[in-house]
Amino acid sequence: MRFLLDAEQRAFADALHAMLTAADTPAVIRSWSRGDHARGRALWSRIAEAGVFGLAVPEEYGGLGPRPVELAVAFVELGRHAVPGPLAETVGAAVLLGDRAPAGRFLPGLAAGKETATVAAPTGYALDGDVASLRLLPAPDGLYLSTAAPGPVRRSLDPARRLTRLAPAGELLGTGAPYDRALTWIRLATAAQALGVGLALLDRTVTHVQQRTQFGVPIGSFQAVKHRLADAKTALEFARPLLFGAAVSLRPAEVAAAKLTACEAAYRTARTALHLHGAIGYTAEYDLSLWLTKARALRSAWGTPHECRDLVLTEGLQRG
Amino acid sequence: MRFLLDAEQRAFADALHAMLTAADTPAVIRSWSRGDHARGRALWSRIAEAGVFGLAVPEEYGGLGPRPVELAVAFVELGRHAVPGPLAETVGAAVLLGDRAPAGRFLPGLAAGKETATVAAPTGYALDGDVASLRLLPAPDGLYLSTAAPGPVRRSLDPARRLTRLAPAGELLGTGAPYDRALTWIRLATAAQALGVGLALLDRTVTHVQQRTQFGVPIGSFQAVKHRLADAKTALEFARPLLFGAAVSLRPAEVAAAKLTACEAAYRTARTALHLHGAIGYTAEYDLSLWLTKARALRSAWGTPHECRDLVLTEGLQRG
Amino acid sequence: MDLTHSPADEEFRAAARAWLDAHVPRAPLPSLETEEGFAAHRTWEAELAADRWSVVSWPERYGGRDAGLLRWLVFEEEYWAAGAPGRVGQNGIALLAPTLFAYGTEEQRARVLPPMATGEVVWAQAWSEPEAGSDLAALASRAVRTDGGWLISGLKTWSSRAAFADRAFGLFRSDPGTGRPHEGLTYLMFDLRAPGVTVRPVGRLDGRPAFAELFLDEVFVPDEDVIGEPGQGWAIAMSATADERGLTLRSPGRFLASAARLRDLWRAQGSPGHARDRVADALIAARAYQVFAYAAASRVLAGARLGPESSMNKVFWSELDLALHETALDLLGAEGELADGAWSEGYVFALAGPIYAGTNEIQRDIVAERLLGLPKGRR
Amino acid sequence: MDLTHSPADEEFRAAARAWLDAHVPRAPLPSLETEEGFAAHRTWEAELAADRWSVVSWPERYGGRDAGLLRWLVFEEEYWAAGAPGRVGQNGIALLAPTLFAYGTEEQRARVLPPMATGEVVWAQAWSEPEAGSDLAALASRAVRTDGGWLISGLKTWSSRAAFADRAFGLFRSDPGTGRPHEGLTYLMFDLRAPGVTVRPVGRLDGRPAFAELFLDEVFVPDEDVIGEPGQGWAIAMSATADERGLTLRSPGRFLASAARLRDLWRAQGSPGHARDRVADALIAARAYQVFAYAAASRVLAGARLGPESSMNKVFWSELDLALHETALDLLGAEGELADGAWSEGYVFALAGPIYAGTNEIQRDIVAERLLGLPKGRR
Repeated sequence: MRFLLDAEQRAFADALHAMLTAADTPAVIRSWSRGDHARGRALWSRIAEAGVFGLAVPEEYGGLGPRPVELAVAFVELGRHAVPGPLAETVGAAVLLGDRAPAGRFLPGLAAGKETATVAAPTGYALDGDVASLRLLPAPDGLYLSTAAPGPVRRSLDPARRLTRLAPAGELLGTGAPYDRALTWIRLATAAQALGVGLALLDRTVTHVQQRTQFGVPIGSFQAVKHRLADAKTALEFARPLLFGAAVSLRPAEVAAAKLTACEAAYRTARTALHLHGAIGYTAEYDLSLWLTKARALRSAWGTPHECRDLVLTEGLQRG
Repeated sequence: MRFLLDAEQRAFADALHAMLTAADTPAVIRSWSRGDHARGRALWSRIAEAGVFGLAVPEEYGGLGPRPVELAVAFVELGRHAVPGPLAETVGAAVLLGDRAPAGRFLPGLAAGKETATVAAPTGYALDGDVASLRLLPAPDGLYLSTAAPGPVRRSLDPARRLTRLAPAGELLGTGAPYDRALTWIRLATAAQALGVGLALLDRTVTHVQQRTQFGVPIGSFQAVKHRLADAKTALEFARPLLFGAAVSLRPAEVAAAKLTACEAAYRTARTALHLHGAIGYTAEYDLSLWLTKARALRSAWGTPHECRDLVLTEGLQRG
Repeated sequence: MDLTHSPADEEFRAAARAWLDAHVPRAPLPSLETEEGFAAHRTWEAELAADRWSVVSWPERYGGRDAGLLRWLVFEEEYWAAGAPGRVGQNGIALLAPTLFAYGTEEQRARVLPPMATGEVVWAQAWSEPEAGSDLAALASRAVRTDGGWLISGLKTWSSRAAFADRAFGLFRSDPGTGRPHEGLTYLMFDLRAPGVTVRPVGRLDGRPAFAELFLDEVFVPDEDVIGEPGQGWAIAMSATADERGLTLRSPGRFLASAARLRDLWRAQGSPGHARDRVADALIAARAYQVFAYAAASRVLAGARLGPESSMNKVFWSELDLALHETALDLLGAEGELADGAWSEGYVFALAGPIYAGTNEIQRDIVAERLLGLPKGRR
Repeated sequence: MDLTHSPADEEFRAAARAWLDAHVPRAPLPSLETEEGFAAHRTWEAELAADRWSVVSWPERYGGRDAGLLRWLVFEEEYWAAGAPGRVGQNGIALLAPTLFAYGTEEQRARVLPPMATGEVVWAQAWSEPEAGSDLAALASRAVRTDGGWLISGLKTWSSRAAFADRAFGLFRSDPGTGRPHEGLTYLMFDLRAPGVTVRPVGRLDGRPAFAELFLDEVFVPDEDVIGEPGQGWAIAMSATADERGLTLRSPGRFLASAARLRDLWRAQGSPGHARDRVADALIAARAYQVFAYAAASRVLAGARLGPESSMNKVFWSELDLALHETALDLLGAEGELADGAWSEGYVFALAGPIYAGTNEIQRDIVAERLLGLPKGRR
């Protein structure tokens, strides 16, 4: 029992944070939203070089994995910088394919960032189907590689999330092996991303309320403002150990609990951030919006609150 | 359309308020809780003299009713003063018996305050079965007068509420006529009582926070304190028109909505009142406790939040 | 205590319902916050106005029906229940018109109101400035006296509808020397296409230009477009008309209709238990808001003033609206994130509710201080 | 990142579980807040102590097992999962003992701790005064120097357990002349049966005397019962021990056990949909509180200080505890109001959570100011 990130893990987070800070992700996100993926692809390569996707890929296929704790560490940073693209889905693809025969054909490319993958969710929509080089379609009879062009892009409230329906059938990549393990990894990555989104929203809002004055004082000195931010901080800090506990156990119910809690904390923080920024937070041109809208979208992606609670109630959480 | 109390109705409320203020209800409640009902009975007679129970009794039986709006007015005041006893139940008994043959035998006594009545709730418990002179037991085959002694008193979190199980069978007073109309009246009275309880809690707490100082200032000048009280005020003021709207229509779903809303507002106000009073509010000897505990008890009496919502969803509320 | 409408009011309701049945577009109009949608909504205003349904509470001579507060509530119930389009003329009708009725000249009313009623002239509000959000008295935009009028300069922000609107109204500091922030402000109307006006549309969260920044550089405003006395703008803006405005800013009919749609969505999904409480609570809250409004209207008609009570109203509807839309998106599950869903635009709009027209914190301060008598805090 | 207990810790867990299985009373003891129940709980403390289970984290020489923070967490999980009784010695064990370990003399520890461990001496806390609730520095009770000790006088309120306890500890103003409210306070232990002490039991909401008022009239306290230096009481009370106290005040084991009981209640009622979300959320929050504690314990063991983080802890557990009990009472429906139900006493106890040990408002102020760096408001 030593339920702490070690020095190496913290250094990994710091390095990613520094790299993403330098990458000016808001500009990358805005290009991506317009369908211009060049800067996003360049950033993708650097994230892969940092080893992020390799964490879900076994060593025999050019990865470093499976290392779910480090993956959670990395995805907190990706969320903190609102990095666009099918990030959790690429992790999911690595897990889905790792169980199957064509692992050797795809996994090295995923680990190296040469491939971007998306996976159709149970709704039928796949994130960034228009740009992913691998489009995976889980079906009752097996896992398909969707080879035809995907449907038209539908916009999410998060402008960086471009949803498409995948063309059915295509190439059958394998049968039988369960979808559940990949879903657990995608959920874990989504939970981590949501926590990072929430942390960024809190940071930005704390800075804002220290600077913004009304009635002659910084609005951060009003007790109502302070208490809303204290509640956001508390919610996020209690989501954090649930996330890492889930990464350690990889039990589906633990991951569902972490996903629900991190997403709710991020969404509550988004509501607080919007409210305390006032009208400026409500504009698309102010960067805060990139995190605000992502907090809403992640909340229902890959497991709604209701679905997550169901898993907790049916499978139970660990006691000790 | 003139959705306002008229001058006569307001005068009725004021007169009750003045009478109950003079009656020192906290002392009455404390005696009642100990099983000493003398002062409570005396107060009961004065409430009956003021015409309160007669509002549920038709004129032909010595009443003034049915006058549900005035009844709601009166019960707000009874709740505001936390008057003990089977008040709503006596109203329910008048309605139950008013539909049946023995109306003439009981109703004049109920209107005059010579009889106190209780009615067994669906749980089997009846309020103040040890003191009520009429104990009514609705059963599938009809309405019974429970003549044997009731079971032992079980204590409620509200010390003034003494619950007993009624002995089954007894005298059959009538068959067939539905229980629903009486239940609607009891719920309406309970909703009104709850609103009054909430209003009293708010008043007392506003006074307290103006007087209590910490860190050198009245605690009522802290924004966190002000906002909690503003929320309590808002919740209560929105429950009020629902209550009177329900009194006007007597539709079961409207009454259920009013019951739920008034009880939730009163309970939220109780939580706020307790919190803002701090430890002293948590003591039984401080009078605030008499209202705090009643807010909790009324919340589940004669229709839990869940049951009330069910009625709203199945029957619907009026649009115009 | 009477919640029954008079037979005449019920006749009015029936007439409104019949007209709406016959005229409400079957397919929803494009979003009001797009150029195309703005034009479509303007056409709809003209259609309403042609049969005197656009401003029912105004006097007949300006295009209305002299409907009182109760009939206005009835009209709004029917309007939203019919699924009729959002009102592009809302800012002018709800904010500027009551001010003109109270403080305008007959010449101004005759000139301004009829084209407002038909949607020919759509008005934007120009209140906020970068340093004056909740603290509205901190306004810095200036009005400088010139021959026959004023030259206004400064930056106005969060001007709703200004991306596509025609004219705007707001407060300008005409006498900076008073030393008291609430004094020396003048209430003006101006043309958004006048020389010196630059309109920069600003996209809201979903990217749609729901408001604009207005850069004003010595824009000429003739004296005839000053409302009331110069320097008295604050009192005019905060005046008696604000009273009824608290009641009419958001009508109960909107929320009754939304709650009913929410219940229908829930039922269409097989009445899932996890949303049951929230659906019931939305129905109840919408009904509570409605009967609260009838009670308030009854008090106004009996001669009472609403005053700070309106602050409870603002907190209540804004939280109801958001809760209602959040529940709807939750019911939609993973598809709730889609931006073009029927509930998405309402959700984005609802998100602004707790912020604008005085943040809910300001409103709670008002309730605590003015209705409960708690001490003024450091604000 | 490791959440696995060492084999030795798992052996410790197994030993605790086996002992509890064999010893926990099958029927619940009478309420701790009654004379009869207090005595029964005192007997239970003796039974625990006989096998060294009453104070596992203390050194062996005082009756403990030298268990570290992790084993203490493990013990608490087993203790509450076994449905074992509430701890009548809690105030002494959690609040006074850590202070004695840090600031007491060896003589004091040897004299005070063993009878505390066995329940022979039960301690009450004596912090609050009528004008010093959240504002603890406003303490007015005095300690006046006399031969060989101090004479203490004043009124202490909300002294938990004092209705039936033996001794108490608290802060007294020994030097009123400093002019600074946090200075000149002395930390003292005193006998509740000493001459000059009047104990007036005070009933909580359900009427049970969960605390008392202590009227102190020149009560003699020998020098040997002063902890640390006279005049340094504030620093001692607020010291490093407060750090771990934030973690150990309410153990995760309590809430894990309550959440599991809540789930069982819900299932026993046929898993009604209207409570589904709240039951799931209670399970998740209890687990979150547990892993948060393991993370905090890991940091403490790695040499970190918790500091203001404990304020998040306080807000979290107190709100969880209340939500959990409110859900249980709601599940009980109309019978939820019965005062003698299994959940009622827990509910009444939970109601105090947001108030005591620093109100949740104070805690939120601390989180905002010390963890987020927001400006200090007027407090």
